[in-house]
Amino acid sequence: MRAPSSREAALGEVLLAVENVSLSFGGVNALTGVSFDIRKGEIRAIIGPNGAGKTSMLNVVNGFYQPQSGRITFKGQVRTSMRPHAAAEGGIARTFQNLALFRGMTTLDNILAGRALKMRRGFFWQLIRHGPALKEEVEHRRRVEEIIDFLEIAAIRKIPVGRLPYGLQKRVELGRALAMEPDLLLLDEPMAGMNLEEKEDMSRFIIDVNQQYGTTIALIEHDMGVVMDLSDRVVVLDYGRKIADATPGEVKRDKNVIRAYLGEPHGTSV
Amino acid sequence: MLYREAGQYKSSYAADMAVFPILQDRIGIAVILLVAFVVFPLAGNDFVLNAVMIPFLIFALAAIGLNLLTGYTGLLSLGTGGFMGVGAYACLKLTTIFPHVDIIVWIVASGFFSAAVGVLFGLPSLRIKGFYLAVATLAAQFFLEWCFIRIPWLYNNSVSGAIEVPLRTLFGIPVTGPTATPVTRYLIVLSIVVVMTWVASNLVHGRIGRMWMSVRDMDLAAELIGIRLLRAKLLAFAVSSFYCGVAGAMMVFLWYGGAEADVFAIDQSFLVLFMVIIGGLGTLIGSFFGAALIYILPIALRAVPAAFDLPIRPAAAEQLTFVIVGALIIVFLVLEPNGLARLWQIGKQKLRVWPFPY
Amino acid sequence: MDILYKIFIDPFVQMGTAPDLLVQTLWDGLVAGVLYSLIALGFVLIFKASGVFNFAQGIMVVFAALTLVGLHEHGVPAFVALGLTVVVMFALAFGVERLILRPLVNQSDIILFMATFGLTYFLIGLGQLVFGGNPKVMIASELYLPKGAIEFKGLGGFVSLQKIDIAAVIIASIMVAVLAVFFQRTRIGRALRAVADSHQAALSVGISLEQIWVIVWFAAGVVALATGIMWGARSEVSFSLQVVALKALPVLILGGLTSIPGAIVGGLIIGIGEKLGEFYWGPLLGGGIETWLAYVIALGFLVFRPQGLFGEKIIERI
Amino acid sequence: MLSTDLGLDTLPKLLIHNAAALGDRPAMRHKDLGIWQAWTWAQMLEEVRAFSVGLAEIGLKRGDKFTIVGSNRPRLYWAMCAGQALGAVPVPVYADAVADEMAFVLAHAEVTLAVVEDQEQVDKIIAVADRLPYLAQVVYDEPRGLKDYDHSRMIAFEDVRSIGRKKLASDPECLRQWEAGVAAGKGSDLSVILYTSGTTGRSKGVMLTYENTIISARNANAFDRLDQNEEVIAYLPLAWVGDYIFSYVQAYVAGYCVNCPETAETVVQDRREIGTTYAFAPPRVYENVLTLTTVRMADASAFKRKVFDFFIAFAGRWGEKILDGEKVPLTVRLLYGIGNLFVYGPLMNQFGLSRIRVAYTAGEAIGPEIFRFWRGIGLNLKQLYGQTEASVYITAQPDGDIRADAVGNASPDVEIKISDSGEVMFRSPGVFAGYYKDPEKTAEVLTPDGWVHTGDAGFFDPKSGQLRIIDRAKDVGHLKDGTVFAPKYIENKLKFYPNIREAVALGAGHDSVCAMINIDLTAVGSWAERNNVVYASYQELAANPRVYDMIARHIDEVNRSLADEEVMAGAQIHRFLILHKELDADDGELTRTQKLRRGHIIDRYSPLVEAFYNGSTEAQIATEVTFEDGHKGVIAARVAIRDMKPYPARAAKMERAA
Repeated sequence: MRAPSSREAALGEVLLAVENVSLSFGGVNALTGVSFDIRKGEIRAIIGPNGAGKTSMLNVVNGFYQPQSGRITFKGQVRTSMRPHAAAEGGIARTFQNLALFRGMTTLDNILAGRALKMRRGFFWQLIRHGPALKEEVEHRRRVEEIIDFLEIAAIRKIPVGRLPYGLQKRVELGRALAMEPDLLLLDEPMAGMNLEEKEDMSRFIIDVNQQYGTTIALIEHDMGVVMDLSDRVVVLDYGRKIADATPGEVKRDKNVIRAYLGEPHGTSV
Repeated sequence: MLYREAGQYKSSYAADMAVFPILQDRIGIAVILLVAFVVFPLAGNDFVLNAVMIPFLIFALAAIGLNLLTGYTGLLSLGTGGFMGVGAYACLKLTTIFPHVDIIVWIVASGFFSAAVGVLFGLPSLRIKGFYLAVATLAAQFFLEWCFIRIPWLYNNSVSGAIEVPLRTLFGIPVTGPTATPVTRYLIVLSIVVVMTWVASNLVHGRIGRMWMSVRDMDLAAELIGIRLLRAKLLAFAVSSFYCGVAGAMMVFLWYGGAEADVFAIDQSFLVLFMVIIGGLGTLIGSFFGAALIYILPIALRAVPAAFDLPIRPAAAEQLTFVIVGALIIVFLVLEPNGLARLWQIGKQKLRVWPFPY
Repeated sequence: MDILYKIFIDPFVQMGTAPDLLVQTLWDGLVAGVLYSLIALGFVLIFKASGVFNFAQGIMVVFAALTLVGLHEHGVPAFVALGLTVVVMFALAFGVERLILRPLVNQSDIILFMATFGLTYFLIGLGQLVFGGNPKVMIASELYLPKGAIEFKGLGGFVSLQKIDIAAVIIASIMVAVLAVFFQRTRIGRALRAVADSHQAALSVGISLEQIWVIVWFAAGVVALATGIMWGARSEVSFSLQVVALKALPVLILGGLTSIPGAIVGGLIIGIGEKLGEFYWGPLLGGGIETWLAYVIALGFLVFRPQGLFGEKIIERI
Repeated sequence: MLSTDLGLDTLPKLLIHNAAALGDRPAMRHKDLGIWQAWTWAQMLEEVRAFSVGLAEIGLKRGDKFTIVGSNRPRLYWAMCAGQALGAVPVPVYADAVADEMAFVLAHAEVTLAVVEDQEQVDKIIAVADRLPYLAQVVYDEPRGLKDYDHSRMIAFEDVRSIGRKKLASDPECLRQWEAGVAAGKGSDLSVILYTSGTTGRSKGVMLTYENTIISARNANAFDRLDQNEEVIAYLPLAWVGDYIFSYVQAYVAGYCVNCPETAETVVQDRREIGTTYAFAPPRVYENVLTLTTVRMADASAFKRKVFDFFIAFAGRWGEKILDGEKVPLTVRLLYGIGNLFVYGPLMNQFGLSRIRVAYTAGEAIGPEIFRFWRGIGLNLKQLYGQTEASVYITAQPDGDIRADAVGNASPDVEIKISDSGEVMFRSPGVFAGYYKDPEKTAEVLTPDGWVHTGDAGFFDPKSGQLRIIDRAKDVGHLKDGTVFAPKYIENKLKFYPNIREAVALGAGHDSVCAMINIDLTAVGSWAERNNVVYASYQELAANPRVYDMIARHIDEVNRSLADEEVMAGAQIHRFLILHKELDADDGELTRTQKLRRGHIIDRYSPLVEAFYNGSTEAQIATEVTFEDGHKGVIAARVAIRDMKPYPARAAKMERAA
């Protein structure tokens, strides 16, 4: 009946493989020949100083940017370029560094929107919003309520997200991503601008998501402590190049990494 | 204060997701419908029905149409007039070619034609955004206007170049044409508007509405949760134009009883846009408020001098209305940029939390 | 087959066989284009500096012209009237800033856009109320604008250029030049450009946003006045002009909302394009295609270059 | 009519009976996943039975003790009954108890099985597992986060239930056996052990039999004519006798529906949605709601505030009379009607009290003003006096005979006498069976002929004939000059000011009365906002001189009112200070039911007490505090002391004469 000493990383087969991907905007290289993989069921951290190309990496993975060269294999299928919604259909969900919520909609609707791909009832049922259409709505509402319960945001269920404090908005955004029941969840600085307590909550949620739903997670995070606690493996980017790829413990000792972090700051946030 | 919500608990999601979850609201709606369907036909005189209620309802429907596009999906359109026209002319052609099919069927069916046209001109919306799109829709407006004038077939080659509404009956009662009584026409318009409003609210409260709103609020994020932007936008164009088309058809067949192309000129587009903005973007009830204000206000203004029989030339009165309406629009935008619907919500909220301020 | 010929071959044959008509058409298109450009210029000025999509630009043209003529009708000497009109336009700019822009600052674009709709209605009503609704004749001669036409033979026919059109082109060019200088050389001008980029920058130059707004709206007003005079002199001063003014919109999106050169080039493309279209292809469609051709040109163009000819490329980030 | 049906002498029997008698009436609702999930009595029986059988399967036996820890949710209530059906005894523990307290209770009660809400509680138990030799199994409701825990001695609620279901399905005998087991239960059996966080020392386990609770419940239901149509909301701690009786026993006896809120934060909203008809709360709750009201109204428009204040004042004047059905002028009735339309009605509705029939306050004396406010706006608020040892009911106020200063007449079947020492004593069917494993304490409290020492000093009010409680018997003291000094009495007068959350009056054995004040962060906080007083923390706000001024005004008023009462005139407050930290149960300054632990406070703040009486104008104090997560820290502060000018008692008398 004792509490688990530490979470054993259950590393499965490769879910996503990135092979020397390069990306540049009008001459500026955001990424150069980056390769790494994400395995089923792990929590993978992508870290690096500002301008290292972390966010660009995520944007490439979920098809928002098209890399000039390189190969991305997701669930065994190779793809060089794809539209974002295709990524979503493929099972990749995503949260953003500076929130991308639907501000005009309530918490509930935001998360329900995350079910867009799962809801299939045709247009003509939607016109009446009874029978099958309503039945479907109810089913999905139920799933969404489970997520709301999971993220402990029941009290703000019907408040337009625009009016919520930052920390809660982050949670709602996570909720929307979870509603997609993704195989791969990309979190872009999930704890940016949070106070200690909020960070602790968020970490708990991330771990629980990973355990409860077995969701594979790739996250960008600045707070080293958090990275060390959460992640199974860490990729370190600097100037759009991969400078390290190992377990948190090793990365902390890697001198390239240390140099990259102590070295004078450069670049603007990508 | 009026709202006494204690004891109104929801034990099913269906009930919780209802459009009017609060008992008092449901009562309110019932009362309004009762008044609209019973009291007006009995009490309202022909002027009220003809010059106020019928046009008000028709504009409200058009406003709902535009609101679905602009308010819910965030696509600014200046082509409303054109799309309304398509409906009207489509209806004319249909009833001319198949005179024996019930006109009401055609009034509704004509919506499909404007929907098709809407989709066509909506195609660029994937790449074009904001004002650029607005201007693009002007292309639709002017092109359609031109068609209405230049293609005689559309108005059955009538010498006047105008639509002449034929007599059509339903169960022997004249529905369109000169002999149709205002009450009949009013009731038909009302029924169509009520049903279509209900349908619209179904749409916006369901999956489709969420899709549209997510495109409006942040199209990138919308795409990243798997929404196909083009589909969503075209659907919005289609539905929106459908509503405008039906409104246009009703305008000619159930209100004017005959019209020329200039009825669907760009001014009409602007008028409806005013209604949407003043009423409140992204709210159905706002569309009704907007229609009421923008349409009924000028009538009232014109009535004023008459009432106090002030010596004002009708022309001057007309111009004065322009000035006042223009000024009012600005004033409204300054006072409540979110439109009358917002005011309504605030008021309602106040009543709900009464006596507390929040 | 026959139709294809009519569309793709016949028009060019005509151009070749009757170059005089071609030149004539081009000239007409050029003149129309120049006036479009002027109106578009007004839009761009305001959009650049205050981010407002000023729908009222068209009516400002009419209003300015109407005021000028109206004043003269009331016995005011032409040039005094001209001066007074400029004053009126300034008053207008001032009023707009006070009563619309300031209260609506940092509202969403569409709201400001709608506000300019309100302004349009207001000006239509006011103009008619004060000066009457019926069309008027521009006081061209009183302003010493040339009349008549220069005709010269050649090109297998003869081409006639209205002097007023020539004047229009010249004046338009002068105005553009002046504005260009104003923007490039003067302190205020630079401030205006700065505003387009960032408001802080403007403040750093030491000019308040409010002042800048007044200035641009005034500038736009003056441009409107000039346009009004030209256009009025060519046809007449009436509210039908307003619809013509809408032509500036396709010009805008063609040129890009924020680009002055864009406005000019766009204007010329549209002007010439629609005249050619009307003259050579119009008949195929029963004529009158001028009303929409401009928009369709712009639309077709936009699909390939959403940010317009000279607009900056939009890179979307998240 | 159920309540006369005397065959039903245990709760499981009642459950079976209700399932048959009121089959598809709602027995419980729980706002879960956004909507109110409901269970009829029949469904509830099925749930309880399945879980009960499951518990038996995992080894719960007759006579075993098992604990329940968590917030108010159906499954935990069911667990109680499920265990009782097997003849086991539930020992609910406060969900917010720190691991230590929990360890003590579980060990002392020899608990063999725990039914807990979630990971938080599991972790607490794990932390003290080594001190719980008897504990064999932990059943948890929320699996969230427990996936990787070692399950050798842990099992999920669902699993237990499905074990039960399978067993019932597979083995036809099982049902009969289970029912036989229920039938074997007797009214005289021990039904529950409730640990009272006594105001002093370690808590004691009060043993109550089925008869104790069921008879008390029946009497109570009859007294207020409660039947299966009531709706109550269960939000008070499961381990408190109040909740046990109101949300469990009385519900089973009357067959009414118990509603569990979605979360602790949403209780008000949830109560509003349900529209409860019967409510019970300690004064604190009514106090908080009133505070909240004043705070919220403070932000209302001037006009609205005027209207509001006028009508509230009016209600204060006439409301009670109208409520008690006295004769009042027609105009008053009319005006009250208007007030009811515009203020009282909506207000009650906001609090979800529109449909309420009876509301009780108990556990502590309620500020007369608070009491008057609520009754004024039409809430049938009554006082009762009770104790865990009495299965709650000792006295209660009958409809129409309500007074703020008394707690009512003896409840049905209850005898009350005042001992020579002035202590209230009672005897009733509800009298507890003794303290678990603590004969001495039992002997101290329970006399051989069945009388119980309440430990409260009180007397029967000659006017109303109702019982009046002055204070804890041991707390009633005397100043040096022999004046009677009843601290609680003074504290309550202070606490009725929204700005004052807690107050501790000192003076026994000294020559004057002094008071330590806890300000109410909500009320004073919003006052600070309105008067743009900036503050970073409670401590800073408490130290603010302007806050001192405000509190001083309150105390001055209290002194005046004290001066009006011959007995108390001598006990006016001479000096006061505002504490630098909020009194907190985690620091043992309050009991879990938020009662002051005076003794503990006095030695904890001895430096301040000294300063009070050596005349110094400020004092240094450092106190150790326990934070949410259990780790300890020290708060140090310099606390200012203010002098007050007491009113001459005689002058007060003359005022009254004039």
